[in-house]
Amino acid sequence: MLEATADDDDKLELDIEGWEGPLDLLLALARTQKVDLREISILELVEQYLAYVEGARALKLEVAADYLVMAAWLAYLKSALLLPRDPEIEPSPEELAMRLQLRLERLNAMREAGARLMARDRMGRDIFPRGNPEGLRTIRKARWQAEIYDLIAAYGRVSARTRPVMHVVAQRPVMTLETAIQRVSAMLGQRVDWATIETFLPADAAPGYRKSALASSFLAALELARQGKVELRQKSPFAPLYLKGTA
Amino acid sequence: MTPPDEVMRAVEAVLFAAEAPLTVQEIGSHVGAGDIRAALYALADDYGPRGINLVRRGERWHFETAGDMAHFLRRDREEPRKLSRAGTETLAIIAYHEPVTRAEIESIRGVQISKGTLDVLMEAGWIRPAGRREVPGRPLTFATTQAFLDHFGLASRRDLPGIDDLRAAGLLDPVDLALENAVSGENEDEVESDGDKV
Amino acid sequence: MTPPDEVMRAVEAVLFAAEAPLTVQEIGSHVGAGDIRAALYALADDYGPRGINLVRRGERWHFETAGDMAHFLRRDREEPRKLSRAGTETLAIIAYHEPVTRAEIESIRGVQISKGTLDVLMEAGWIRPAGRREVPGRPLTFATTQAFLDHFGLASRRDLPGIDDLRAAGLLDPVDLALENAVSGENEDEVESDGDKV
Repeated sequence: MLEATADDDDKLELDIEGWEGPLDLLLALARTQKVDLREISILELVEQYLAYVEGARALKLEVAADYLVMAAWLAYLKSALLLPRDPEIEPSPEELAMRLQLRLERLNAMREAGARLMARDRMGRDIFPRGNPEGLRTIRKARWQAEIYDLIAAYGRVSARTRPVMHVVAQRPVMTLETAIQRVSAMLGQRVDWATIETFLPADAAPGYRKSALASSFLAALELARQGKVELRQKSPFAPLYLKGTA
Repeated sequence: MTPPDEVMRAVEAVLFAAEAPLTVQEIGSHVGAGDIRAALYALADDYGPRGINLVRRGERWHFETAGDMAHFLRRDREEPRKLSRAGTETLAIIAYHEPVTRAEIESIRGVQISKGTLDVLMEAGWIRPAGRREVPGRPLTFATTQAFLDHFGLASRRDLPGIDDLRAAGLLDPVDLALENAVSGENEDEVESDGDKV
Repeated sequence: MTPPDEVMRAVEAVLFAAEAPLTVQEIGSHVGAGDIRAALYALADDYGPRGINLVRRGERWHFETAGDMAHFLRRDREEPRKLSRAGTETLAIIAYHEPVTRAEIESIRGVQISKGTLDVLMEAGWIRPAGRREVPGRPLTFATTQAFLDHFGLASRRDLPGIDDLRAAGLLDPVDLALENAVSGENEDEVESDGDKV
């Protein structure tokens, strides 16, 4: 296919758009020499290329910039190869020529490899997989996991969440006002002297209950004072509060 | 298995690549000349003892995997998964209150349960439908299974800790009080015992 | 063709039912115990002369129709879209040189590659990005895929047509390296003959 294009002189003359860059054009021209790429004459190739580009310009075809850059470089290479050697110039024109030849060889190798690859028996064109496979199935099953503690804790959590009122009342250590009035009245009857309100509280009460008892007993003291059953005495705000029965 | 001749090879390839079972005529239109029918019977013989069989269904022929190979084509894979919070709570309520209806579970949880939650518990084999309650609407009730007892290492449901045990373990603390205790710290025990006294 | 044993039958059935090529490990996960690899090689032998072949593509195995059956199967199938010349060359360069950067591809082809070229190859599933090269600019490299091996019927990259000859001839080496070798090595002959020609 590629050869056909390269051998077709008319097309070679006219169709610059068909080339995949200047190296591609050079390779096509090199193949017209009908020798192994290692044997080609670089000088002849340069002539062919320059003539081709000139021909395209004569036909007023637009020649892309990279083709012109290659043409300029090849013109330089040609003169360097023809002129007497200047050992000062590095790299030597021979090395440049060889570099070009190596590049053409590599491009050619890949072009042929590509063609051989495409000519293989290809899946979906020459070779076919099974048309109607049953398919393999993987059935994922969850193995559910939970620990007994999780279960019990969950039940505790649910119970706590749905019966909060009952528990809050039951758990809160409170001395009611009625209890305090009874307690304080009873204790006043047994005492004759002034005593701080703290001495009216339950002796071994836990801190939470003690606070409640203090508040209730204070209210009880105020209520009993209103009824004229107790006298209250306090020197200053937050100073100890003393109680004494009136009877 | 005899070495296949060219007609057999062609029939084999055509049937293999076909997207649906083919009639003798259809096979012939691909393969061209040759005794298609003879090739089919020879192939069916060849494949008889193999993991793949050539079979005729009505007028059509196709390859299929041998019937006794079915269990290799399906692979079960178990993946451990932790039960969600909703799942655990629902399971706990069923265990403590069985038999219990969905509406009752929701009323105890104080939250609606999604259908998936009961499905998961059913899939795990831990709960089962346990008859209908004879009230309007005849709702289905749920109860736990033997697999449930096995999984949680219980001899019977009576082995589940009772309400008093839960309270003693602090598992019944109302959320707000539990929080208070956690914050104040030292009086945790006292509050508990005082509560009982009051 | 030896009568198949049970592992062979199972491997045969699993590969036959599979929708894509499978690794030895994947086959094993369905088949369970047994020497999967030995069964695969025995099966590949069994199927060698048939219209269906068992083949290895990279690390995966599958059944496919034999190459010489193509003419029976091609009819009324759409030809896959033809790859452009640029696409074909670029694919060949990637396959024979991988991993390879875009700049290296361009240097071999002597022309810039349009963005579309790599896209088409990527879309076909034949090439993939294969990490960055640790040089200034950290350019991305490209390599071929499992699907590339599948499509072109290659057991591995070593089966690429002519790759050994190309490597031996130094045609897969960069130009600079080849030039160095040519100059340092058999340069006497080369230079002289070149000189003559020029």
